[in-house]
Amino acid sequence: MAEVKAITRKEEEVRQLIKAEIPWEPVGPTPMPEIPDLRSWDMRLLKTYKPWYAPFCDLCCLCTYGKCDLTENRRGACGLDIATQQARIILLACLMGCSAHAGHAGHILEFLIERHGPDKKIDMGTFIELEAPNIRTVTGLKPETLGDLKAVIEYVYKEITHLLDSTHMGQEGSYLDYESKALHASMLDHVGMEVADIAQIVGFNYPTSVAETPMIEMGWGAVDKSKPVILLVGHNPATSCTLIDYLRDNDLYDKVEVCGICCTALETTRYSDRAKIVGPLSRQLFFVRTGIADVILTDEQCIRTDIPIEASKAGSALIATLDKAMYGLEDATDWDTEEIVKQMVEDKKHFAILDPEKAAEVAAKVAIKIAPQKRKEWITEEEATELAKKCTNCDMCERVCPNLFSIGDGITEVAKGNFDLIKEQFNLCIGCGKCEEECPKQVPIFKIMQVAASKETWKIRAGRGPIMDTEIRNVGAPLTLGTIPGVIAFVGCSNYPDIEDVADMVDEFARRKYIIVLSGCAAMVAGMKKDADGKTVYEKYSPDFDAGGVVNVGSCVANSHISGAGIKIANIFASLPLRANYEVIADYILNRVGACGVAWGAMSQKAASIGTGCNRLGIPVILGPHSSKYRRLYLSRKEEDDWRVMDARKREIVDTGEPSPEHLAYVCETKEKAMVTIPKLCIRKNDTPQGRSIKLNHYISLYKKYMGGGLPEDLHLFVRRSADIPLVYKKEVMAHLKEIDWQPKEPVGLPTLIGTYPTKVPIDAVIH
Amino acid sequence: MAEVKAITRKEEEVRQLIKAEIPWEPVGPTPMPEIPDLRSWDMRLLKTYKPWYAPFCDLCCLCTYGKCDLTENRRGACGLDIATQQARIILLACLMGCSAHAGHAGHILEFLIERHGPDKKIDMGTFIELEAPNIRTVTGLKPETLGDLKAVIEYVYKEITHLLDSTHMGQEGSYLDYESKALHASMLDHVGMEVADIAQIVGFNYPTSVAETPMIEMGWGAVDKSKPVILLVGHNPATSCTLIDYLRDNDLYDKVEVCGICCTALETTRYSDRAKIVGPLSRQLFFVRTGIADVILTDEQCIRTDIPIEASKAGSALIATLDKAMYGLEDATDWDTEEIVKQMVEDKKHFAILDPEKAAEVAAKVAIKIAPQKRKEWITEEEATELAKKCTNCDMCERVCPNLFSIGDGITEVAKGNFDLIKEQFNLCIGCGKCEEECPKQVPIFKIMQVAASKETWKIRAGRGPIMDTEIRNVGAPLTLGTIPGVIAFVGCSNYPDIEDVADMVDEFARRKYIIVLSGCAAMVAGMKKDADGKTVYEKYSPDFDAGGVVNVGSCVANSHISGAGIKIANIFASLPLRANYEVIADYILNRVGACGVAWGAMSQKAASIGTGCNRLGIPVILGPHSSKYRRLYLSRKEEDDWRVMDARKREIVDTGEPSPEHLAYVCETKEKAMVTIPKLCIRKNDTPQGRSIKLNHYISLYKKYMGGGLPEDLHLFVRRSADIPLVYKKEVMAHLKEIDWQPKEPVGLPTLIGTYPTKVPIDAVIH
Amino acid sequence: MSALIPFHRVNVLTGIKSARLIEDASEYADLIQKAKRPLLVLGPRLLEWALDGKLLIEYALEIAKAANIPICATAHVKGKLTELGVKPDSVYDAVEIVNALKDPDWKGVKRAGNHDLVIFFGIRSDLGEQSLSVLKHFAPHLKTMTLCKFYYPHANYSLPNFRKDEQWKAFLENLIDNLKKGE
Amino acid sequence: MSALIPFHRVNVLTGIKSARLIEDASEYADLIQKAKRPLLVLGPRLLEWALDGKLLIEYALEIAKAANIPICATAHVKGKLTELGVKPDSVYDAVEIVNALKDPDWKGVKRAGNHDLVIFFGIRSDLGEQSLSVLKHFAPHLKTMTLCKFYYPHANYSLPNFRKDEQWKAFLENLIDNLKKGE
Ligand code: SF4
Ligand code: SF4
Ligand code: SF4
Ligand code: SF4
Ligand code: SF4
Ligand code: SF4
Ligand code: SF4
Ligand code: SF4
Repeated sequence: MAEVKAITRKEEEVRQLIKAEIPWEPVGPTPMPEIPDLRSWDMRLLKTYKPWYAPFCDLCCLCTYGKCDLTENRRGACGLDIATQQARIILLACLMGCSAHAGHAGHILEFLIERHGPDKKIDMGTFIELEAPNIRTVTGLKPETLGDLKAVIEYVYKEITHLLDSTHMGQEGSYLDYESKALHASMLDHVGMEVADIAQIVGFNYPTSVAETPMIEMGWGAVDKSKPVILLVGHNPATSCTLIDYLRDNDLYDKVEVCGICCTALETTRYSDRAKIVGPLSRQLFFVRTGIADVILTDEQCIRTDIPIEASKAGSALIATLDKAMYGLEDATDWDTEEIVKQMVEDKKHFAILDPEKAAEVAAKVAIKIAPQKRKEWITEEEATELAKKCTNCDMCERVCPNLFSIGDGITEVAKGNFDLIKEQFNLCIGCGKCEEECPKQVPIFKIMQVAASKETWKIRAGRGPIMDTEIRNVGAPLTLGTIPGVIAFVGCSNYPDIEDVADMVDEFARRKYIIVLSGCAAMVAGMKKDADGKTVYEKYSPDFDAGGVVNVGSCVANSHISGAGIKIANIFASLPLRANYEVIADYILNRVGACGVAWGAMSQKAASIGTGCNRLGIPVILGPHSSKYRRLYLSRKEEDDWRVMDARKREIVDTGEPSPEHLAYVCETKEKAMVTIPKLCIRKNDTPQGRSIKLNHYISLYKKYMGGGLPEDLHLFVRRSADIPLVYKKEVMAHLKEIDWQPKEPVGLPTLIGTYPTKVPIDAVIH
Repeated sequence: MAEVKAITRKEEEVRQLIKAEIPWEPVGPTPMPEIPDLRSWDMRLLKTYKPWYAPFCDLCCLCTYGKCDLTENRRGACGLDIATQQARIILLACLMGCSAHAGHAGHILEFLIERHGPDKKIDMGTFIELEAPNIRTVTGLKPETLGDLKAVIEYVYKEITHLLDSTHMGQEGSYLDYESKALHASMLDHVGMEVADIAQIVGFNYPTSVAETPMIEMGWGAVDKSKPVILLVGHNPATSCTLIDYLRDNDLYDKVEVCGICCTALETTRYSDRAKIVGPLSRQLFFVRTGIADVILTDEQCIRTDIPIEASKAGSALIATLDKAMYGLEDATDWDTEEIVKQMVEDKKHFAILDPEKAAEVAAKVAIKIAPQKRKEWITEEEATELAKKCTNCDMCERVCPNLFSIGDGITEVAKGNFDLIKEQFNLCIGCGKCEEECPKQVPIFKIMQVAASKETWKIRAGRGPIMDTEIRNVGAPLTLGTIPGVIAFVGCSNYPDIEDVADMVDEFARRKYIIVLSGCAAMVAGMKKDADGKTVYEKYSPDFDAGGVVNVGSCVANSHISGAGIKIANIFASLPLRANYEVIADYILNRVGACGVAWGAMSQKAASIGTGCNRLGIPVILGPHSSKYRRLYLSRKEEDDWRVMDARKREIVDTGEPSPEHLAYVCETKEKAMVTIPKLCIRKNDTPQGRSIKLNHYISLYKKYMGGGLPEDLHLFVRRSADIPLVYKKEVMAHLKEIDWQPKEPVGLPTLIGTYPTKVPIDAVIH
Repeated sequence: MSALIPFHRVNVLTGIKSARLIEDASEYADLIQKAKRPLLVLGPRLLEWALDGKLLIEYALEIAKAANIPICATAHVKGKLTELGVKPDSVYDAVEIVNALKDPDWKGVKRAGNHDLVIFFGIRSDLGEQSLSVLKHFAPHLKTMTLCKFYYPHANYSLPNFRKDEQWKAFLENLIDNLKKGE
Repeated sequence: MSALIPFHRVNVLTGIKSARLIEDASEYADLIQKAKRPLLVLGPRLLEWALDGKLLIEYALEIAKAANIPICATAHVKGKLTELGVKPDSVYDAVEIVNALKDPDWKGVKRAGNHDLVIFFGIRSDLGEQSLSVLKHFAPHLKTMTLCKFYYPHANYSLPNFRKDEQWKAFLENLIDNLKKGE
């Protein structure tokens, strides 16, 4: 029996922080939730979607009691078992990811408050009233100014500290609780990302409330190397946008080429459509080694740690602009500008300059001075063939390749004058440089790759930030009914099995009228393939958040707009209050919004936290094959698990037997398998018969296309009544169902997990 | 040339946070410092005390590009090299440590503000005006209320996030910068600890401004098992102090025995001198397995992760009282008390109860109900001998023992009726349980150990919190002159080579009139040995912070009072302003305060951050042999390194050739070696001839005692003029110096590193 | 391996338990034939790799046939099998089949009880190794074996890193012969 | 060891580079005699361990003498040496000597140049293994060897885990004989 308690000082303080008195919605049960507050939701998720652990190592090496051997049910010297250790590492990874975005958010917010003051209004444009779905849902605050965002990010800082605390040797002893904490950290990641992107949109005046953002030139060939070239690497636009301003103000923008790799590129092109995108992280080392950049500006995250060495080798000047990554460089922030320029040009020194204005000015001046001294020639096929002849096809490069292929085979072909294989392989290459490092013959593999790497240029639509409320209103009904078969989000890093996979998947599903959203490196590579007409998916499909639309939301931090779109559907379309009402919203999305994330090239800790944050919100995520190295998935077993839900209308628990969505975090080995898994993970218990038959139509037709015919083995689990069966396959499906003695079931009126586990949320709360 | 800058919004905000307008001291150069602000100090330290890396593994496994082989100068797929990866892990460890204390501080502060309100005044008693030396020095704020502490801990949260950010794959590429960040994290750890302990002293009304705190009974034999027994495990006194209140208020304190392990024990005995201390972390599993505890209350940090399993096996009830460690238990915080009690007693269920009052009440009620059902018998020698006969002396227990000894040999002797060896071995045992887990014969090693473990009880002086200002005033001069030869702090975890080592070292140096301070597990074990008269060091020596005094400051978070004492000397004795003046204070301590930390049993991540925090403040730390598993030390090379300092009076750089202090983080393999290293690390360039001769006297005499005669090899480096030579050894030393052609040198008037590296601090700042 | 584990386990380099390396096809055949309920898990690399023009999937099917081992087709392997006129006994992804195998009470693809020997063939080596890790740590009730030309530390039995494809080919042919003989 | 490294290095279980296990005393003797500037680092366990009543420190001194190897006494070993009438060539702690050895330009204990072979004997095995790790990673200019009865993965050359003290004793005596012969 629950006891009635007086409001505590702490609750009072939270109410103040979130301005509880402003009555835009009633304050829900979990304002600024702490570790225990959403734990029962997590435990419910983890009951169906059990953690699947693939230890990367037999040991724990995290304290001086160790190393501890954790094989064969052994426990560490602190009592820990192998599953708990995996979960602890996952929590650490999610915290590293979450703190990367929170650190970014905190920094950019500080920078923009410096510029605009804390009272700068948050205005996301005409069509976006629900400006901050994650922040509102998680914290209960409706942020109105940059200053409000600060209260939010401080809440994130605090939770990060408490969560990190729990990874200390000898505390948490349950993998389930570590998973709950990882889910908490990752939910906070979406909050941090949202803070960052809202601040950037407001502070840099990025376009917002518009779908048709400019087309940006992309590809290393798009960089005009006849001009001085400044390369931006990383995630934080403070310096890059300041640089654009500097060039504009000093009439230099015609004379200097600005290009970027990773998310800073995406950010910068939201600020200036004349900046170029070189490509994703996997092109970083390749491009740096070409020496085309005269000056490299690094900020934070996804920067190679050897960039000072590589820059020096390539004759490029380097400026580290953020304290996160200073590379041991001298901090020249307080130096005289001309003195820095002089030492950079004459002594070829690299510096850290933490003042964006100074960094921008120095970068421009140095680039203009250095450029004329640099020769920027691409290798010819003849030269490449000559260089390739050193290769003995010894296998060493294959043995160290994280993508497990033999660039040595490609090099061997080049030596014969055949460039076909290496061109294919360039698409597999994640650009890590291990092969060249290991090569006993010092074959200059990256240089040779220049002939393989297409100098072609592509178009990508500039990131546009949040989905508009108006769009949500349009698609809400078809999506929850299932007649738009799903929203598919392609996100994350560039550790691809094949870089072209993403474009292929986007094309397949956009054609089938799914809604496609993209961010980060995935948004880039989706544009790096052309169809027969020479068009990329950005040119081929509409930019609207609607059936068959292809929407680039922006950089990594714009991932918050993808989770945000799910929340908006629950709020705007289904009229569920979201304020501090996370559990209800997540339950709605899990059971009723056919959305699926695809992090095909997931590599970093941020990818771990972004994905895990989607999971807590009820959005399943598909990962590429290497992602089993994250050590943990969330899998159900469709035939063994409990698929009962509450029918909120009838108030009774119904055994649906329907594994929808089947998994929360899943690895597919091949693109083909992903093509079949994506439509399945878009199925929801809420689908109308019409919606379900559309979804099953895609599932079956994709299955036939990629799995060689027949019907999916688990099809019967998703057919409730014959009305669910797509017309074209009616006969085949009916015959199959009869064979296996399938029995029809009643669809659930209003499916929810609320009521199936101990929670303070009443069933009424899910009814809109 | 530095440019003059207008004050920024950010600076303005910091000035507000630290109440810059209150003019208790001028605001120094680094209020609430961020990552870059003390970096040049770090780089200066790291120039002399270079990181020494002992990789624990050849690989990095932190992202899905890996695992990466980092041997033989290979770089990871992100560009990382092995040194940088070690430094990154060290930063992670320091952050885990720092966040554990900051999390503790944040929680206890919230709890106490709930109880007393944010305006509760900070009053540390009559003799302590400088209430928060770390906070004042680092942040520039003089905290006056509990509410002020909140601003401090929020600053720590923010910095933790930014630091953790930098561990994300592919950012920081310099081990030096990672070390600088680890030093930053660890400085913040001392701030967090200080927040926690000040809050506790104020909020629980712990004794303060008094040296002669009560003597506490210690040892597992001290626990009266005829009563219901409640065992407290962990670090956070919220529930334990509430429990004491509950027992007192309900007239139960006579009827229920309260005892603790780890720091919660130390905390609780500051609140009630009737509580018992069972022992350090290394006795946790042993004591739990005896089944003497009827109820176990866990809070946070240093709790075995298998405690729910072990508690069940021993028939003890378990309540997890903090969200950091919930063990997958059902959260009964909102349940009816009687219902919880019922399920715990009847169904033997464990619960999480996050409300301290409820947890306390439930614990008392359950203990009283359970106790009569439990048999609490200790094993007899005969039974032990019988059980030991199963042992085949197969070696497996030795192979898994983290302390590398063969408990199997001890067991074999027991089987013969001989208990001598196992008694010795009990002192080596860190209580991890690996041996018993691995034993193929299922020998109940811990049960057998009951006959080895002395049921003797010892006395320990209750922790007293900060050193008094008055004491500092008394010892300031003799300490900085060197006539009190040093302050030695024994701190940290219980991963001892031999548990008696600490008592031996304390005794040796207290007798020699060093000042001894202790905290945490080290404070406990110092009291776990008696001299011929049956006295522990707490009974033998004065409790004053003065020559020959032995001072227990308290639990782990009281370590901040040890660093704080160093700061107080600089401020109170040397009149250096401390407000936001970290660099000057650290420089003072490094060059002029003969202090040395000894973390002989260092094990956890907190030990890493506490030690590293001392290092940034200029205090060297000696670690036990297993501590090379932390992967990093800070070592100089006395003959090769640069020992130049600025003579601030003469304003010239002087080459002293004197390696004082020689190392910042050092591992000694044996107690004997530590006995010789401690006095050496107390030598400072500032010593007067008289002080130096006293220090050298101890160095030589300890060398002769523990190194078998002769003179230290490096003695000549520490003799500046003949006046430095201790009288008793004059002849021998002079002969030796002559032989090696030693030349006298002028002592430095006012040694400082300021002026030897780029810093904004002017030399004037170090002159008081 | 065990010779290379230091006496004091805390000093282990990394990894305690690693696969027995087997180069002799008859030993493999014995192990397979001793198993009561083996399972052959086929990965998509079998559709790409060939030895002298013969796709690896064909070797896999011959092995399955020779020893009457049920098949699990992962990823999009089923398509090719259909083409070859083979109906796999089960279709699961690598992570799914491993997830099922973890459960000692699982009925197995033949509904005759969980398998006691699981043979991996043709899975991307990183995913394969991670999948084997799951079973090594969480499925003490079964043994694992690999047929790819790489050493897999997390398996119970693994082939060596064959330097030459001929060695691999010889091994596979030998294995098939041995299994046929054993019938 | 190298047979046990998987083809794709990302799948490595154990570390990549681990000690060559040597059981033959003459091989050890050869390696020592081939070294130009060997160094013998003695740890405090030599003062505790005995084989048939003879302290290990005595074996150590015999080895040093037989091959004319300079000695570094760590921890409090010097005391015992003094007692035995031996003046060590240098006195450094394990971490200090390793710190010096890392530096290729260090002059060595004989001031004749850095050592090319460093033999560890009698250091606590965890500290020993960590010290060897430092040298393995940061001192490519020298080789390391151990004489304790444990396998040390981070060394270049190591003894196996001797099951019986007699084996160890035989090895050490053999080694001394071989070294003497080699003179
Ligand atoms: S967990 Fe990673 S770093 Fe630790 S031993 Fe294993 S592979 Fe090495
Ligand atoms: S944290 Fe636990 S499992 Fe890990 S090394 Fe330390 S004692 Fe072993
Ligand atoms: S490592 Fe070098 S030589 Fe060997 S196959 Fe690769 S490119 Fe050719
Ligand atoms: S750079 Fe490309 S080819 Fe070379 S190892 Fe890395 S992924 Fe493989
Ligand atoms: S998508 Fe991944 S790799 Fe690309 S920039 Fe973002 S975090 Fe980095
Ligand atoms: S963080 Fe770098 S070194 Fe570590 S696994 Fe990833 S790519 Fe390799
Ligand atoms: S493992 Fe067991 S049987 Fe073997 S020596 Fe140790 S106590 Fe005896
Ligand atoms: S419990 Fe004691 S004897 Fe047993 S393995 Fe641990 S430290 Fe060694």
